[in-house]
Amino acid sequence: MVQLTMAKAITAGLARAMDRNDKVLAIGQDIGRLGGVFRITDGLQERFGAARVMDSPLAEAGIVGTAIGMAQRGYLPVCEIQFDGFVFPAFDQIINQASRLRFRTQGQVTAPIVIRLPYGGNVGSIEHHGESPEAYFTPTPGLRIVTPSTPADAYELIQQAIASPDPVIVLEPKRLYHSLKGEVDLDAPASGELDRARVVRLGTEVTLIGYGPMVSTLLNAAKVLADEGHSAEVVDLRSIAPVDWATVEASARKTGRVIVAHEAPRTSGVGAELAARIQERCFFALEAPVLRVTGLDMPYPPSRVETDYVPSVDRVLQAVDRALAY
Amino acid sequence: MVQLTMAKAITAGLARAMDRNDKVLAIGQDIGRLGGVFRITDGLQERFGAARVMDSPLAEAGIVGTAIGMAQRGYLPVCEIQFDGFVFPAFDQIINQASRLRFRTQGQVTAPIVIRLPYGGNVGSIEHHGESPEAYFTPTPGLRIVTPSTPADAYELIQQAIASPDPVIVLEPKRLYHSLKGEVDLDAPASGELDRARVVRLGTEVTLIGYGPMVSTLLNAAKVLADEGHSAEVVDLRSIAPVDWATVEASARKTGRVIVAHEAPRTSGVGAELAARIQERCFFALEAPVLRVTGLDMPYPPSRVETDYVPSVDRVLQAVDRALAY
Amino acid sequence: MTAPNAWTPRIVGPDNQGPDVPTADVPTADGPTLDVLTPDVATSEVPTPDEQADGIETVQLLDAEAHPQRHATYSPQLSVDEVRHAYATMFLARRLDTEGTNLQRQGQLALWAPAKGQEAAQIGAIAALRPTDMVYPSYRELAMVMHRGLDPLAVFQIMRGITHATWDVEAHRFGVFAFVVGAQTLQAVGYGMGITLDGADEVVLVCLGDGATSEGHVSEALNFAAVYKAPVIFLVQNNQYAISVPTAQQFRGAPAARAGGFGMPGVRVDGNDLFAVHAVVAEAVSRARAGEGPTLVEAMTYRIGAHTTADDPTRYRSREEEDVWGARDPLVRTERWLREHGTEDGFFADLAAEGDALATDLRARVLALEPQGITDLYEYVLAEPSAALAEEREQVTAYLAGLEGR
Amino acid sequence: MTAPNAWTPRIVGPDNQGPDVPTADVPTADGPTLDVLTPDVATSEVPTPDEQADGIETVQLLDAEAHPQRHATYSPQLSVDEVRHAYATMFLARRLDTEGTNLQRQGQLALWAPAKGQEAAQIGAIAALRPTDMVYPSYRELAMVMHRGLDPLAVFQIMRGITHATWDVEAHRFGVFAFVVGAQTLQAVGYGMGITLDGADEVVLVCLGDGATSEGHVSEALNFAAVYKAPVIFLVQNNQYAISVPTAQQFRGAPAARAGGFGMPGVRVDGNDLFAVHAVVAEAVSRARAGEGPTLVEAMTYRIGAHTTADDPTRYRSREEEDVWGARDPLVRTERWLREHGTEDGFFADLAAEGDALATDLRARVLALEPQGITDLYEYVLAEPSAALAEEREQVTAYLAGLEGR
Ligand SMILES: Cc1ncc(C[n+]2csc(CCOP(=O)(O)OP(=O)(O)O)c2C)c(N)n1
Ligand SMILES: Cc1ncc(C[n+]2csc(CCOP(=O)(O)OP(=O)(O)O)c2C)c(N)n1
Ligand SMILES: [Mg+2]
Ligand SMILES: [Mg+2]
Repeated sequence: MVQLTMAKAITAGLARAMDRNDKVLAIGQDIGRLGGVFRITDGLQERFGAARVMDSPLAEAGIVGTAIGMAQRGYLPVCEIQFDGFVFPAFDQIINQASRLRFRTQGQVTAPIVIRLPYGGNVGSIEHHGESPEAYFTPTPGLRIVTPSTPADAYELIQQAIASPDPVIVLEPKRLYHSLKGEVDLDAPASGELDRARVVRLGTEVTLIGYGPMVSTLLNAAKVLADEGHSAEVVDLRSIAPVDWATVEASARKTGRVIVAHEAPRTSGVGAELAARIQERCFFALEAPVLRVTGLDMPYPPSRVETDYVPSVDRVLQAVDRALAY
Repeated sequence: MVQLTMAKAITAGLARAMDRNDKVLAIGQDIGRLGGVFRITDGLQERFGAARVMDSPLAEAGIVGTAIGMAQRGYLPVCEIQFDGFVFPAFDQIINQASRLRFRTQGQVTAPIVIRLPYGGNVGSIEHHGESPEAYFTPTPGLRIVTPSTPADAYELIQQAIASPDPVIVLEPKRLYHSLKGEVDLDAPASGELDRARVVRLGTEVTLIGYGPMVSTLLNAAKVLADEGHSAEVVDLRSIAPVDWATVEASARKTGRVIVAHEAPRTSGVGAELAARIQERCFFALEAPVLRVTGLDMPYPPSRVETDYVPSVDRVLQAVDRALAY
Repeated sequence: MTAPNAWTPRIVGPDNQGPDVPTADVPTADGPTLDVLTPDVATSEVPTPDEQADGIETVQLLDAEAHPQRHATYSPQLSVDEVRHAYATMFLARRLDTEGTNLQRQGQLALWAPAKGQEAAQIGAIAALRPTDMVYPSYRELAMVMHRGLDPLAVFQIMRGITHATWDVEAHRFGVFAFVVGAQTLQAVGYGMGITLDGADEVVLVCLGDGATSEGHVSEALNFAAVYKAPVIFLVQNNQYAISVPTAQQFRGAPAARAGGFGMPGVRVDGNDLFAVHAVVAEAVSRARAGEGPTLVEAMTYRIGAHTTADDPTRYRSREEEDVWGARDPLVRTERWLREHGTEDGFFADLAAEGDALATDLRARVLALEPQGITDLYEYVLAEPSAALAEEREQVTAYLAGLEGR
Repeated sequence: MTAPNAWTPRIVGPDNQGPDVPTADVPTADGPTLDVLTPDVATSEVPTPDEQADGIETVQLLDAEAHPQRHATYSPQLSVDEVRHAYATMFLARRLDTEGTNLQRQGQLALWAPAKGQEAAQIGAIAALRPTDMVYPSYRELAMVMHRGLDPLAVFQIMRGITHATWDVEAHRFGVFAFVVGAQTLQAVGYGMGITLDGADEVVLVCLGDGATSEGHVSEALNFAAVYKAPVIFLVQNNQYAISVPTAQQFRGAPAARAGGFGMPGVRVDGNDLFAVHAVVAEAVSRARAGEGPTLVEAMTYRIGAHTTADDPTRYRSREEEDVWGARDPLVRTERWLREHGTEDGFFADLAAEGDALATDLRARVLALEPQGITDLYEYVLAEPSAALAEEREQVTAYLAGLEGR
């Protein structure tokens, strides 16, 4: 066990995957000499060479599209998209190509690529640097989307994503890159089932569901609630596509009250699918409607007002109050 | 009043808009001499000239991106994307550019463009020609998405979309283009509020909500139900972003049972947002969970099995049975 | 797929040649010179389509009358026997292409995208590859499919709505059809980057159309290929149209010119001249194998038929124009050359009979095609179905069984 | 925004010239010839950055030592007075650029993207436009912002996280900053298509970087511009890097070469030579106005500072290289020319003082900047808030009021 920031944990996970399998490659803008704008690939080019840690031209479709081709050649490319807001030029390659290859070819051709995508707000930056685009990807059969909330999870998920035979987007909560430190087991399994949610706090009265950067907010809310005499269970989804419904539904049935939180806007967000499914599956168990605490229904705002946009502990508590009042 | 197919109704609506305002332009692949692959722009180039009905190079981002620029110059461009499955190369221009211009510039710059997008399945074609990509657009603040279910609606919506100061995607149910004929009032208003759902059949026991190509399926289901002694209300959303929540919630409260249907896959589809919101707003009024009848959670299949994929009257009835059994 | 009459391929390529017969007696230059090339003689008052206004040379080794043309850089590389093999594939592909259109007209296929007229571009190019080289087709490469020994039924399966795009890519080194125009080019470049990483002696041929060159993804592919010196040949079959849009409205810089701007050679070739396409692609393949990176080959050809069976070319082109290009039919030209080089009637008669038998067999097999049930398709969404997928599959299975029970 | 000390622009352009003084006494050629250009003399052992290996000529009218250079096609078009005006804007832009970096270091800005070194490229280009011509900037065009009379505070607002990109585009004919690399180029082309449709006597200048040329959208923009003959000048500020990626890894076909492949002229110019940039862009503008379509101008320059304040250039480039380019500083060069053409110390001293005052004023105004409350932003989502938006706005307003109450 070592103490690592989330950034260093991802670096370590990447390095381990590259070490263990020389088919693993990295490609992206500025990931070579610069080590990426967040320094996630820091030192990897020196260690594994420029052929395996490739600075790419400034073209997101190019990065993902060539990664698909390299995967068809037997490589396991890990793409870095520089910021959340810049993934859209690659959209066709992700949605229409990588995610469907297995289906359209009845398993003849697959695209086991990984797309690392820093996301999330409250980072005090300019436009397109604080967004949460996950809802644009979740409607896609064939695409896995995972996101860690701790350095240990980040270390595991990046390796498991690389080991996965499916295309995987790893949403990296950039706010936590350098701010969150935690214990990491460097011998943790490098492969395994990617769609396992985790109950990170047990409780009985209300279930708080979130992922990535929201998990610590939910845990903090749960602590406040505990002080106030309420018992909240917190579920870290870890995989937002597919969702681990068994874990989610079990918690919902247990507590009868569910709050889902994410930074992306409410409309058609991940919370919508969670609420829709939970109310369908746990109808009689619910004491209150599933409530959503989300980014506002507007594009990500200028950073000086972003704390009013990103769900806060207070807003979670407000929703819990509402749920408990039913 | 005249009898028109949906295709001809859209052509008539476009022509009327171009007639009334010479800032209205059309741009897209093959829309000139060929009149578009569905012949929606048939005759328009002859009538309005090649400067206003522009055959574009084969580049979707180019079509939408230049349309945004023309809009900034005061034009009102109507883009045609050839098929549902080919819209993704334009994704950044739609999501990051057109939809946000007003917000990012605090109203200084806007993008009043229209994107016509034929969609929907059961058309017996090859891959990418039968899909329903609306869920990729609904998470976008600032973007309007409308879809007609009748020729009359198509005639109105295309004109109202052109008149709208917001960017609008008009999803055109291609299955109905040439198969559905109906009365069209050629003097119908050419502008108006775009987000008005319509209760197309009154009922009391269950609400069936759909849009575009699903509406006739729901009406047929309602007829069967009537024969069986059950009263179903049918709501045609018309606007799937924003949704006319007042109409939707009123119906849900009235019947207490809601089925939402769409051709797109279930996960993170429009039905998710509807279910999430309805259960939140109408919690105590619901006798059963909001149920979804949707395309399967896989990419659109080869057309020989597409009828097993697209919601049928039978599948709607099955869901109604479930809802009534609660 | 192992039906008795199934298609047996004729592999024509450097690593799998026919008997060692002398190569065609087309005069060859001894090396690059600045000679002006023998111009193509127009057969009509309408300017021939390869008299391009942009001044880019069109490499031609056999003119429309099947007369040999001298070229400073390129010379024919195919033996008479190889040409016979190539012609046979071209001929049979056209026969099946016609059958595709017929089947569609009879309601047996959802769609058919005729390749008639583009056979020399396709076979000339693929014949310059080794069977181990990879091909990324677009959606019109029936002749290439047959060249690589794939059962052409696979293409009919797609067009009947039975499958999206399914065949054994690894066995045939032939990628699946790509329907999102241009997207495959980036994947082909990535594959080529993989070849370089492997240090393998292979190349990639990727097919695209004139219209496809407008897609941003294609420009990105050209740039990535150049930057990473990927061993990729971009074969642009410039058939003069993207559906109804003629090249004059598609671009002002032709594909062959585009290449230079991305830092790779661009060569324009008469796409209806089997010898020229083969020679130019062979040269590009050599460069790629030698580690000198990508080349773009613009093969000037013509789609004699409609874009697809859903298309109506009378709306956008003249009969006159069709006739000009019709006179440049690559099958006619190649047949003429073969006859002038000692190929007897019997060869052509046998081939015609073989084509008819193949078509009859294929038609029967097409009509017998049945799709996989929808619930089987859950297999292919993820490597392992998620719990939710497995559950949905069960529900759908039960539902469909219930329907059958009615 | 109407603070007393707000910036007053110096408009330099054909329609708004200073007094009619004689133009600079640089020798001019009488027309196109094939003369070899006077080469730039390197000031270091390291090969000068404009000695590009690709053989494309770099137009230069004033070398790094401020010596006039003869050119076959282009000649200086700026009067001494115009150069003084241009220099003043360049100088003041740099002063504020420095202030931007300082403010960021002091935690007052989220980010700053220095433009130091690129002032001649920006001012040379925009000075060739009329004030009625439209500009689509990228995100580094502080000098252009100032040239067009926009309050530079607007840029600081963005970098402080107060707004995304807000100014009066119509009044200044200057588009908002674009942060998705390359996306603005298509919009600029569309705007240019609109100009053509209007039959208006206007042109569009669109700014992009060397890295941006790799984005598919940019290639599509070049193609659309060429196909529709849009009156657009693509100004590629080739500052040698896209963040850390040098051009050698970005492309093998330089932007100037790329243009030809899309069917438009591409001209490379010394981007640190005010005269050359101005002359080359002016020529492109004339072509565009004459209905001859787009031109790409590749201005070879150097980002002297970091990519942004978040960047660390020591990781990817050498001190030596920075020195070579530092010696080509456009401000130094222009100052030298001005001194040689009778501009006295006083002018420079006054300018320095003006710069300091401007910076002081700006700093104060930056620190006073306050964002609009988040609930006000609901105004800008749709033209009219939907019912759901209006409701959410009320809820958020109530919630925030409640928080304040605590
Ligand atoms: C991204 C995308 N846009 C539009 C289409 C519809 N479409 C199919 S083929 C075609 C024309 C292609 O022209 P070209 O590249 O010249 O190839 P050709 O069909 O002539 O062989 C178009 C527009 C598509 N398949 N993909
Ligand atoms: C689509 C997109 N991808 C990535 C980025 C992140 N990014 C911002 S600036 C930049 C480099 C741009 O280089 P260049 O075009 O040369 O312009 P310069 O910054 O040198 O002026 C990158 C990669 C972005 N803003 N947009
Ligand atoms: Mg074509
Ligand atoms: Mg740059």
